[in-house]
Amino acid sequence: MKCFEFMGKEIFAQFGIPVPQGRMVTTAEEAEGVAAEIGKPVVIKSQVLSGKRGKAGGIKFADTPAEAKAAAADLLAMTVQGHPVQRILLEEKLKIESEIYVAITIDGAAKAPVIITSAKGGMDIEEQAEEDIVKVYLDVFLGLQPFLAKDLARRIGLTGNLAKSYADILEKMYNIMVKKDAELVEINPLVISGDQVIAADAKVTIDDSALYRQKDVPFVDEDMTEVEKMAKAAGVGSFVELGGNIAIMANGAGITMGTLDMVQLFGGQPANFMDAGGGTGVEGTAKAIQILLAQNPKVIFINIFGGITRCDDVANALAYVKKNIGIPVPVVVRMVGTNQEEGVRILREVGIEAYREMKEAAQKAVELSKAGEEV
Amino acid sequence: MKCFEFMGKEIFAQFGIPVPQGRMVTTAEEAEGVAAEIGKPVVIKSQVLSGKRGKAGGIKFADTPAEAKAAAADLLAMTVQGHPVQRILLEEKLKIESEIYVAITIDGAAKAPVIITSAKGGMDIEEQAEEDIVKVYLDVFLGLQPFLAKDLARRIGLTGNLAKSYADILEKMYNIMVKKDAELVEINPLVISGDQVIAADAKVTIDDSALYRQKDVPFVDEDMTEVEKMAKAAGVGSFVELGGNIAIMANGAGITMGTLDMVQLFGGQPANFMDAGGGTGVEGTAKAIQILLAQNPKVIFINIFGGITRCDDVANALAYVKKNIGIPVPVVVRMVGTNQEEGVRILREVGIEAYREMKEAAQKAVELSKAGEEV
Amino acid sequence: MAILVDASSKVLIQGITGKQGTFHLKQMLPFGTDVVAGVAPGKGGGVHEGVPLYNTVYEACEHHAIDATVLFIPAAYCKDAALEAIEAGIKVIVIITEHIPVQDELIIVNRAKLKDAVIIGPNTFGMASWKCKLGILPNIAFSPGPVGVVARSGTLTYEIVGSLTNIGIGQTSVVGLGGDRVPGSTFVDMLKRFEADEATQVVVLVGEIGGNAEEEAAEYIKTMSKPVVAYLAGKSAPPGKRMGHAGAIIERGKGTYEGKVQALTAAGAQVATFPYEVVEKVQQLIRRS
Amino acid sequence: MAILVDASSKVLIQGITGKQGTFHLKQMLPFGTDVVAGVAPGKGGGVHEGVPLYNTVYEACEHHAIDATVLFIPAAYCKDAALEAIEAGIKVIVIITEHIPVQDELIIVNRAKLKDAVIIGPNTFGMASWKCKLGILPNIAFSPGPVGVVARSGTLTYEIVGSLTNIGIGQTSVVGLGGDRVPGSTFVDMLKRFEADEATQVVVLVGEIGGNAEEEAAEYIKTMSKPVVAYLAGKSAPPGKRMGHAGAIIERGKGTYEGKVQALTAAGAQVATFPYEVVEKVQQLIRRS
Repeated sequence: MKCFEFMGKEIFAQFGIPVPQGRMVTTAEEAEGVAAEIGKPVVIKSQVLSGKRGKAGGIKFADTPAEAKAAAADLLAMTVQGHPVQRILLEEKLKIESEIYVAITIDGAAKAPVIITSAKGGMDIEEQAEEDIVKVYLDVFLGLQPFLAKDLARRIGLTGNLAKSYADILEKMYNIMVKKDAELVEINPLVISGDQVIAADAKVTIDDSALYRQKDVPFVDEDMTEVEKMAKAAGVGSFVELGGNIAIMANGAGITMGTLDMVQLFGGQPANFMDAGGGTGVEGTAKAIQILLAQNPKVIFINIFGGITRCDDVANALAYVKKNIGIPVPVVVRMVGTNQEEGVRILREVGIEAYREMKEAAQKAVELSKAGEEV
Repeated sequence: MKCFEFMGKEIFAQFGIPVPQGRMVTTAEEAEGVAAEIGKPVVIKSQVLSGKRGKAGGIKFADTPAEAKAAAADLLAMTVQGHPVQRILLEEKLKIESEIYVAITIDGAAKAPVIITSAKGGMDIEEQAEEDIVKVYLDVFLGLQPFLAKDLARRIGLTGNLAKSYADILEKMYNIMVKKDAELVEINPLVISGDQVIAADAKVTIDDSALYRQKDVPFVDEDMTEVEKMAKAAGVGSFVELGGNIAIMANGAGITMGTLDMVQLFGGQPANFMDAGGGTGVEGTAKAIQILLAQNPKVIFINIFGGITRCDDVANALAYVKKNIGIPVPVVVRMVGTNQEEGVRILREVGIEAYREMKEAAQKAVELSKAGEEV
Repeated sequence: MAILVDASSKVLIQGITGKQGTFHLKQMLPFGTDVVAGVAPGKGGGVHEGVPLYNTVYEACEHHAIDATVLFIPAAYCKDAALEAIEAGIKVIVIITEHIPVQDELIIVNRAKLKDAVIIGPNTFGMASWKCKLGILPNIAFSPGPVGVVARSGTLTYEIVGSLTNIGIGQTSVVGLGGDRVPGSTFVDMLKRFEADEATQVVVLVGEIGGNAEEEAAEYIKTMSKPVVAYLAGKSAPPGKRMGHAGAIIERGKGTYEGKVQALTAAGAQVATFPYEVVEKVQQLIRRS
Repeated sequence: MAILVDASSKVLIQGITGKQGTFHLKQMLPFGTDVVAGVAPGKGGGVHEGVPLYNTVYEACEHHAIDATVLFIPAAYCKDAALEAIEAGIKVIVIITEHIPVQDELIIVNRAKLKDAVIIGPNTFGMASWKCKLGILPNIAFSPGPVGVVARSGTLTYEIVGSLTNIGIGQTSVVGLGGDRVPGSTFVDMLKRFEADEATQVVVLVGEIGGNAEEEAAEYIKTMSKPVVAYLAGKSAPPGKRMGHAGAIIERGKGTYEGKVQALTAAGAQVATFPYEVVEKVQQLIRRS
């Protein structure tokens, strides 16, 4: 779960990482007040999860409270990548001498936390040459020891008090990773301003699987579509809207991906990725089908290889939705595995014929999605 | 540094280990008040560092506040192993169903923390048969994981909620060891009372070398003699009073022990162990000599193998003390190593002849210590 | 023959009395798995579906020589259960559970490495060899034979293994690496074992976009004597939700469908576009040999 | 010949510009030690007594192949400095510092074990071989020759080694294990090296009461081909009194003077009652061979 910048900075402040003086507000009037409080030129940053906020015009500057109010009003009227700006962060404008990049994340292939840092931080970090980027893997049982933080300071050319402050920030970032179950703690830029090192930005991503033990971090769902929010509320395991017209449900991430791939290779356009998971039961599956319907697709394609998932459960769910809610579009079902015969029988009763082969089913679904397009 | 029981229990309470309801007091009147507060039969325990407090009569019971007052007065008039009882701990009397022994300490040979536990706790734990004692070494990088705590509960025969409480206490004891730099965390007995597991005693020893980072633990010096306290205040590295009449100073624990051994083998009685350390300088050495004098010995024996320690520093210190404070007893010095010639010259000026060989010097010191005994 | 475990392996189940544990125990037993013990805290001394129960893994290990364990344990308790199995000296540890916090996975996986234990998973269907299934692969999918299968995802594997079985081509072992960020075992780990396993003639690799496990596998495939057929899911997936710049810096353009296909093809593997093509390619290779 | 280090070893000093570091650097250089680099945070790029300075151990290792390091670092920072040396891959690490918290020692010593680094100390005079002194043994005490010396305490060793040198009996290596509760190396570790070292003819072991290091040593001495002369300090120590060295606490009757003498004698070692007897016994053994 990605945190907004202001949330990340709250966590930073909690762990003792220096952040600019500032506050998050939701109205232009509040912005004016906070600017007056700060009493210096300010930067006003729209709080959205997109990484390209700066280039999209989501950051403004103001020298006076009145200017801040106007800039805040502009930002609060903006939409960044489809999301209306609802929150803005006002902060003192820093005197930037140089910008450092620093991040801690987890490298699955290396099975280790990794620190990535560069003396050349800022907007174009991804385009930096390999030799300008320092990458160090950590031993999870040793953690980030002070000596390594100090050596990283040396490797990006810091000395004296700046090196000490940087090393200290690095240790605190590591603590955030461990204590807040963060998958990513990124500061870009980490700003050098006089003899101070300050986090001008904050990207913190909390491990979704650990949210249950990070209850004090507010939940953020801004990067989800309305249907995705519905799916989440309905407890559907994994759902992403893709914009096509074939609503797809399968059980298992791999087979779902494989189904999408096949549909696309046959010329169809998947409306979504939905891994309905294993052993969801009748009620859960019925909810999942309703999420499919909420996308107003031209056809629904259900691909089940029954393992933990029982074919009769899926069939009963379909029958239930068809009878009680209604399914206004064609449904293509491929169904094999656990309790297959029973499932096929139930479907037949409500007028749905099940396929055995994934290929044929996928071809049929694509065909139906194109019906009426151009005959 | 050994903590008093009441200090150990304060640490336990801080870390969430259940302890009996109670409070430490220093007067019989306070004891009466606390007994009334508790409102139940109480146990009154003298707070001394000796392990044999129970057998020495340092623990009493009382059913009423008046009885508690009387018992407290008795205890506060007692002396346990040379130390007057200055503090007593009043606690609710537990209904004891069984007593468990559990301790975490550090095994230097195994280079690991070790947990020692037994279903047969209580006064005679040291006499328990080996097979009744469970001993498990921990990996310092893994710490004490819950599964191990639970398995130890099983191994000493606990089940259900008692097993859970015990495992929980064990994890907290481990946390105390790590977070409070404890060399020893011992509960004997850990009492089973109904469905509760309660620490009826608390022995916590803080690593002397880590006291600098455990500032919130009050300093305890009750097991030190007056001269030992003087030595500590004067910053003399390592000093233990032994009761003989030859005051000994050497530099380095090994050679100090070797000197004591030699003196004893030749029939002498060392007054003390004093490792004056290396490179202490003139002032520090002069202070150390005054500590030797404070013991009123019959002879002073100084054995220096100069490495970091400079012989001229030791000689100047002796000369200074002799001139300014006076040394009313004979001084035997053995002196070799760094700046030896200069040291010997300085000593000669104040009328002290230095030996080269440890053996001869030790024999001379013993001889002088017996002067006038029986000619 | 098989890799990691075979019909003689003694198997423990942790969390054996739970809903999932019970359900899959009832599938594992008829498959032929020699489940010798189960762990269920507080139920030690009892018996569940004919299997003796113990309170802790250590206790189970006092009574049985255990070769492998399967964890049906809720995510929040998996770290402790897996560490217990590792410290008790069990060398094959299958973690079915999904949604284990990644910090926990790091600890499990690195501790296992230190103690020479193989972790299969987390978030996997487990694995199966002839008469020894550790996990939740449907029994009907598996049949004994000459094909080694290693996969990142589950149901897609059932699809492919089931199809192989349907046309009479059996498997030596089928292994699911699991879909998590920090998998205990990699393609390379398992390819090495299949290469060394005499009974395995052809290896099927079922991969996915993202990460660089397939690219690493390709490097090893170059050195293999046995043919490899690969299928990769995710060709149509939109570019992933990235882990900030850090993710992009780590991956630097790696992990795409095209990149993986290219690496595997260059290494000599046959890459199927559809799952059913895997079966066709394997059939040809078996016939040829 | 020698153990652990010899005249060709490249040596680093951590904390080289401090008072202790500077003093002992000035002793180590005339001894013949090849001190190639020093670490002094913030002073990197400078030179101290002719030795180039670096800000971190990693930086020093970028410029020099380092065989051994000596730490003159305040106790509170020793854990970090020692871990840095271990992680940088240095294989012989001498920690002179005393009063390091025992929790820190546990981490240092166990990490070193994992990374195959030898820790000498903490709380030691260090060690010396011909033209390579790591630590604070007085230069005049050492001379080259056929006796290997391993000891728990410092000045007592100077006494014994100095006496050997005075009568013309030199040493292959002199090693101080240190007086702390959790020593990095044990008697057995060093006895094994002396046994394997061709130049060593006789081994001197200087022990103490407390702990069971001498008893373990006795077990190994049984298997040694070379004669061992032992001296043990603490015969006169009263039970349970702390004698500065944490090791000298007598616990549960174990670690007594008598027990240790018995174990060593039974193993075939000659045990001297006085330090000067060690020299006599070694002299006899050298003459005999």
